[in-house]
Amino acid sequence: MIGWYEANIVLIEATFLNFLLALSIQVPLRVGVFSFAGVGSYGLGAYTAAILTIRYDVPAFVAIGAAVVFAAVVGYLFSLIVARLNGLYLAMATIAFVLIISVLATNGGELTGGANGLYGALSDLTTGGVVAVCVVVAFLLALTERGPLRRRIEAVREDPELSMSMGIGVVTVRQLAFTVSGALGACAGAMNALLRTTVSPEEINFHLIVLALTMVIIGGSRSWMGAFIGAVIFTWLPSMLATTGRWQDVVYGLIIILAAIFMPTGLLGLVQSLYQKLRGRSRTAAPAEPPAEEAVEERAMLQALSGESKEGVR
Amino acid sequence: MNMRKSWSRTLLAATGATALLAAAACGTNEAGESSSTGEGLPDTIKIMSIKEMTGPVSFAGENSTKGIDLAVEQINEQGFLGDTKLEIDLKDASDSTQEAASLATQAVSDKSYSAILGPGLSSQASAISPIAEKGEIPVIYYQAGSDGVLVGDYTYRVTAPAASYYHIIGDYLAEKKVKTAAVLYTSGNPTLTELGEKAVPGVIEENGVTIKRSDTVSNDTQDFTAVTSEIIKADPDAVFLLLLGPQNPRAVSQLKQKGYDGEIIGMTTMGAGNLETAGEDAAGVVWPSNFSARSEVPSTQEFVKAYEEKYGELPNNYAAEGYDAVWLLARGIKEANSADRVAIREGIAKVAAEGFDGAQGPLSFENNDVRVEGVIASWNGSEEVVVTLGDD
Amino acid sequence: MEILINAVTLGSLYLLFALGMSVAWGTIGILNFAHGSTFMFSAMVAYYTVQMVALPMWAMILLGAAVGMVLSVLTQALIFNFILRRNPDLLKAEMQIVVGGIGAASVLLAIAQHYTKSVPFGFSASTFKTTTYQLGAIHISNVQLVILVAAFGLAGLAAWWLKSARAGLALRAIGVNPEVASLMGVDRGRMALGTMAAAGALAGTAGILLTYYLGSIAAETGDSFLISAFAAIILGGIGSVIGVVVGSMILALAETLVVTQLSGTWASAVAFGLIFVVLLFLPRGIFGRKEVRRT
Amino acid sequence: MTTTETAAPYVLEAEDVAVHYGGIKAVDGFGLRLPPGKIYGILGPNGSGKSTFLAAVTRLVPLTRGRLLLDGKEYHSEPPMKLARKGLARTFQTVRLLPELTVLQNVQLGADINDPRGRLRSWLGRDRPSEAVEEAIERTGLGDVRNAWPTELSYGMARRVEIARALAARPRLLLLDEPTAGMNHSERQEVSELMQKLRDEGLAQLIVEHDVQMMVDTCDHLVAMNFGSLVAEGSPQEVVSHPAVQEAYLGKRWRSHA
Repeated sequence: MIGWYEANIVLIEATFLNFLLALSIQVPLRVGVFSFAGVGSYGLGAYTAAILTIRYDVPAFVAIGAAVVFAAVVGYLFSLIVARLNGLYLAMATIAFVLIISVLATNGGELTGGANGLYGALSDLTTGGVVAVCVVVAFLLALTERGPLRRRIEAVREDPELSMSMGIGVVTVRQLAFTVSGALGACAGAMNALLRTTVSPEEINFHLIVLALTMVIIGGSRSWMGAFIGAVIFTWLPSMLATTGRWQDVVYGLIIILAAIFMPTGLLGLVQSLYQKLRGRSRTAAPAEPPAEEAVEERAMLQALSGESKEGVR
Repeated sequence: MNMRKSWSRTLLAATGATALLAAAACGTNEAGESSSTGEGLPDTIKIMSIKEMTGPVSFAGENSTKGIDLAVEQINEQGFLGDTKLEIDLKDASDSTQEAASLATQAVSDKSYSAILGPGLSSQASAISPIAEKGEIPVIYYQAGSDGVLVGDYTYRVTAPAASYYHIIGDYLAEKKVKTAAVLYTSGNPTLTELGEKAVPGVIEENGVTIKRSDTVSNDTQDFTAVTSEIIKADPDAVFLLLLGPQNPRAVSQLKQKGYDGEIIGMTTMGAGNLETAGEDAAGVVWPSNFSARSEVPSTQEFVKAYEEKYGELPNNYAAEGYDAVWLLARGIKEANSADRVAIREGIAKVAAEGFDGAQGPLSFENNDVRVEGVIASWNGSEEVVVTLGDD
Repeated sequence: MEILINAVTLGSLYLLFALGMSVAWGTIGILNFAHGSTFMFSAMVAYYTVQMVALPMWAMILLGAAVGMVLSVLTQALIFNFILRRNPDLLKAEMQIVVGGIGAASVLLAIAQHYTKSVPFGFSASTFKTTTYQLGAIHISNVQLVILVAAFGLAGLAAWWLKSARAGLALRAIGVNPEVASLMGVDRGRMALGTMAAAGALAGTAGILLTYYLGSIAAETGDSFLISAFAAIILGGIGSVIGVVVGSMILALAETLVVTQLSGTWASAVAFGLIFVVLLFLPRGIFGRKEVRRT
Repeated sequence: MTTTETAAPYVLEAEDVAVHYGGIKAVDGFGLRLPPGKIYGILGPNGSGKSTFLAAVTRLVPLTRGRLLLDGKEYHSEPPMKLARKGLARTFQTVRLLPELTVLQNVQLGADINDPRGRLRSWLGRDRPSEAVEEAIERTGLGDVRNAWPTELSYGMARRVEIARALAARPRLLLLDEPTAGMNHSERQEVSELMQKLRDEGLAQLIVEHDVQMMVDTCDHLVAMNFGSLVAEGSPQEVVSHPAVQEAYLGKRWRSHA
């Protein structure tokens, strides 16, 4: 067991880091904000932590803390800028944000190490520290998945207009989502940079966005558990598939396709609906449609009008 | 080819010395040493080879592995390590940094591995290095030109940085009477940036050539129309293209189509068949290379012959580097006479201090990083040739 | 002047690539992430064919279009259709479709990487040969002309078809309001399959033409174009053919100016910065239609 | 429902309200005054501007011109989410239930605004349905389906959940946008009765509705609207017999046949 743990320590750590990265996409998604800015924050966090560690030799928690705070502030400011955007337009703007950060890192000169990136960021961060952070994050997020907070989050995602009439500050919630997403992404990036001791601009690319999105969608987009499931799958799948040799990437793609088709609510959703089926409850009843009685209604209205008018005349 | 003919003579000075050195070194070739038996060696020594067998750089991993297999076959058949056999455990890390780091960790914790043959991607290598350093396992990389790759005593690299031998282009510039030059490089890649910003301009200016323009493109630049137009406007005698493999044929074709007829000089990314799609457009393109199968150096020819016999094709630089990596390791093991990792590292250090003749010619080491003589390779429109004495 | 021609050429490359994607996205609402792989795969199949038989350019284009069409129809029939059947609400299924497309893209990419080893391939074996004409100080190659004509021709064709043809009208109806369209008697499934076939043919055509123009492409080339195309469509506004034309041109002009006047390193930053700024002032792109409000 | 007495004679006052979209004048100089404990109805054909007016009253669309007052206090420059706390609740024209919450949770959403425990404690503490929630569920007859999912409900039932959600906020003013659309006759009857009962308890209500008969039966006062402006106002009988109202409805009917 200990041998296995030691041999796979990188994947174990990566699972938790990917979990945080996935959450940085999932948190905005839960309130209906289609933002990949968390991936950009991953880069911000990685560079901030690496620079602080290399130049000032600060302890890991200071480096990570500073990275998280910095990226959270950037996330908040970013939310103010993109306040008017929605849907895939917002997604595009956030992709632009990510790629711009990557270009800035490449052109950052001595500060960011240019295309080489930074290396030698040796710190005292341990696997235990990473797990502890993830547990705290998961606990805090679990609180938002119950009771009034869950209802509010559901409302903001499904129906912003309704939320406003329910007294929920939709704009504030969205800004908060960007801020939290920035903090989570930076946390993942900072810890990754310190564990791997390096960071390079190549890491912050479109593929990282795709990975984060895939983890969330395949795992489940409504709960931290979904993000965790996604992180476990996509961290370990490549190693598992290595046995399939040459065709591993094809198998990988096929698994993603099958998951997209057969698990519309993610693996977590699938498990939950199986559980509900076992309990004898199904949610597949026909949706409530307005009955097509426009004509009937209108006739009734006419009758009422003409009836009343006759009375009125009389 | 015209250029080759006129060029082989002036290169005599440079390559002649190489040939002599190689001939002298031949006496201490591997065959001569095979009699001694490693008493401290087990029956098999297991080595993990972390390569990019799938994904966007699989061509490098694949060829490197061919070179590795050839070297291992030779070592085991010759009895270079006595009765001890080398066993390569090939692992595919594709282009994933995380996979590469994880495999290295597995190698560290699994005591049956004595060493690692590392991947060629800088990002993967710089993730492996700290793990190897901490876990005290020797790693020999190929390619991986970034600064952060070689960080301690345990990491070695068998691909010389292009900057270390790029100066051999100097004579070519003089002969072609190149007075002005333009540089175009890919700024998203650490190796190419280093070359484009420092090494290549240095070489160019040392030879009294003025740089008229220096342009950059990014990793995913597909179209070179705009930048080549600007370069042609500056009308330089030579254009230095320091680009990623697939970008090379496009940039070359587009330069030619715009009517450029000066010299085009590249780097090793021009090799390995990358210019094939440019066909005739690329005829006459030259680049300083750490390896060419057409090189006359005896140790290189020996390798090329063995390689052709085994695979029925000419080796490229990746194969040569893979081959040299295994031989460096095997010599280190022999020197150490032990399968212990720390002992192997010390053995490799000793071998590196002395240098040896490999597929890339005479190899010496500078801070764990290999140095080669280098050759000027050229594309003649249908295949890669070398500008050397023997080609005349 | 030359900068302008170069920018328009680059814009045409983006336009050729983005056109099919834009048509599918703007009408049946499917954002196909496998578009780049379809593009690359068509070119790869044509490459292996041309290695055996030296074909002329028109035959290569037909071949590429056919391969693209088949791939695209398969993607629609085997992936998107199943996703939509299980989740009829297009907005809810949007993510699933994106992820399904990512999966399809990685399958195609992996197959191509396996066969080509990511070494660039080109059509030097084709009977078509590039020649360059010189008009004053300007060099224009015959491929460049073909690209320009094809890009604007196909864009015009797509715009005309969407505007006037019966099927086009039905498609636009779907784009505006799927429910109303189905009430109008539009067979959504068949229209979607037809649109994806057309989009795939466009991707295949683009794959062939771009390979001719660039000289060679590699397995990963499709992905690089995907982001640019996505950006161009968003910039112009989803669902508008004129939008994607203008978006492609603006993007190309910005990149060209940066590359020639500043530095290639900053090209993508400036291009994406531009998109960012445009979106801030025009949150639905330049020609984007107003969101259909629910009442 | 209990209502605290206030000095202001009207719960809602809208003065000269105009909402223009570019050149389109959706609402143009419309106003009304709703006293406490009354049901007012707005009558008008499709596109007459009544839904836009409702959206303006709930601050979901910006005013081009005019004043809005709640309990005598101006609120037309406040953001929409402040209105719930001021006692304004509404239902929407279409069913807008949250599909991933049960009926009970949907209704609870309405009451969350009034949780007396304060934010932090209500977020972290136990999540028991409050009295207001139970009362709303009971009054709308949703007791049997409280744990059902919205997708399992009939259309009429879903509309009741909407009303329950609005009531759970214990509002001072309730805006109902076509509350009985899609309901059968007996369901309409029930809703009408519920509204009248709520009125008798002092809740002011403003209804927009197609069903003229139901409006006549339920409302104390009708306002007819067309082309964004007032057409007629008065008792239900007066308004429906008004020639302009007749013309608006019959005219539309006639046109749709042409």
